[in-house]
Parts: sequence; C-alpha cells; structure tokens
Amino acid sequence: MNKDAQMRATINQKLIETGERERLKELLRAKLIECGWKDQLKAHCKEVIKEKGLEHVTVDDLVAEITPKGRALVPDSVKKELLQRIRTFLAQHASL
Amino acid sequence: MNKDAQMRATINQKLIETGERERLKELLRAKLIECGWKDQLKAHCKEVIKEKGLEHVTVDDLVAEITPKGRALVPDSVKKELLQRIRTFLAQHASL
Amino acid sequence: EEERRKQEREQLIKQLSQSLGTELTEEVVKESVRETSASELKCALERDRRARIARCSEEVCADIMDLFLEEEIFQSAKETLQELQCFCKYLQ
Repeated sequence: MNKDAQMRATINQKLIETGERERLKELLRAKLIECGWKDQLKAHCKEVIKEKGLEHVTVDDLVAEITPKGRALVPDSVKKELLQRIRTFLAQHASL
Repeated sequence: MNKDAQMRATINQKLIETGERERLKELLRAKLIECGWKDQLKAHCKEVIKEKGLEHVTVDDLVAEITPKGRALVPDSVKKELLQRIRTFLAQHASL
Repeated sequence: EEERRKQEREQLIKQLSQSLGTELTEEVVKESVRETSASELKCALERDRRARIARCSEEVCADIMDLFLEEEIFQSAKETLQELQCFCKYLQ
C-alpha cells in the first residue's frame, strides 16, 4: 500500500471510530435539504417517470437517469463546507 | 612534543579559555549567513532532495553531497577576515 | 638576533593563524552543513506530509460525497416511484 492509500485508510478509520463520518453524513443531509437539492431531485424523478411512463420504469433506470443531474446539482458551497469540516477534524487529530 | 606543537597547544588552550574560539566560530557563522552562503547551501540541499527523491535521501547522504560545495562556496573575503581576527588575537598574546 | 627572532615569531604566527583559520572554517562548515541538511530534510518531510494530508482529505471528501449521493439518489428514486405507484393504484 502506498503512502497516500495508507493515509486515506487512516483518515477513514479515524472518521469512523470517532463517529465523525456519521456526523458528516448528517450535515450533508441537512445542507442538501436546506438548499433545495432534495426537492429538485424529486421533481427530476417525476419528470423522468412521466417521460418514460410509470409502467416502464424501474428504480435502477431512474437512478441511472437522475444520477448525473443529482451530482451536478450539489452546490459548491456544500462541497467546500464538507472539506472544511474534514480539514478541521484532521487538524484536531494531529496524530496523522 | 616539539616547540611548534607546544606553541599550538598553548594557543588552542588560550583560545578556549578566553572564549575566543567560540567567538571566532560565531563570527564565521554570522558572516556566512550575511554573505548568502547559508541560503546557497539550503538551495543546494533542496536540489539534492528533489534529485534523489525524498524517500531515498538521508541526512548523511545530504551531508556527503553538499559538504564539498559548502567548502568551495566560503568567500575569500570571509576567510581573510577570520584570518585577520586570529592574527590579532595571537599578536595580542605575545607572551605565547 | 632580535630581528631574526621577531621574523621567526611573525612567521610562526602566520602559519598558526592559517592552520587555525582552516581548522575553524572546516569545523563551522561541517557543523553548518549537517545542521542545514537536517533542517532542510525535516522541512521537506513536513511539507510532503502536509501536502499528502491536503490531497488525501480531498479524496476522502470526494469519496464520502460520492457514497452519500449514491445512497440519497437511490432512496429518492425509490420513494418517488413508490409514491407515484401508490397514487396511481389509488386513482384506479
């Protein structure tokens, strides 16, 4: 395992052990609801279902259709905030 | 011990006892910083680290690589000034 | 005789000064080279560590985001589809 992979493993382990990973997911969930991402995604789902017909669409089809838009709709501010939280967490856990 | 060696030993003792040896070294260190020698050394260290790769270089490797350049880079003016200080000291201790 | 002794003494002082100068220079050069090498290597290692942490933080962040979005998108798709299917059945 190279040094980067080793460090990523250590960071992930620390995030899980301390419960920070779960807290980060909670933060993301809250932020994405707050910024309207969840509503936009739901509206997009409905459009796709309407377009393809309720009878002819599966969950997997729907996921494949909405994933690119879902990813693109995440605001940069949310991505930045997540990265900042991780950086702060790592700075507080200087043992790395 | 011949006369020269005896004289040398006495002078060394005087230099240490009076603290002049340390002062001379301090002067030399200060002059080497002032003339940019130390910065050149640092730059050369960086080059060697880059060239050999951080993973493959030790302090001993660096010392071996940069010592010859370190010696060669000492300006003549600094050497002359040091020599002058030593001569003055020796002349002042004429009883030697 | 006095002059000869004076010259001898001056010659000796000259020689001693030179050898002392060389000795002190060599000592200071060696000490400085070792000190600089150690501190430069330490700095380089620290810079490397910081860069690695920054790089890996970004990668871990992207991984967390990816996995999270995967789960959320799947949930959203499943819920919306179920909701519409229920509504349709209700209408029928």
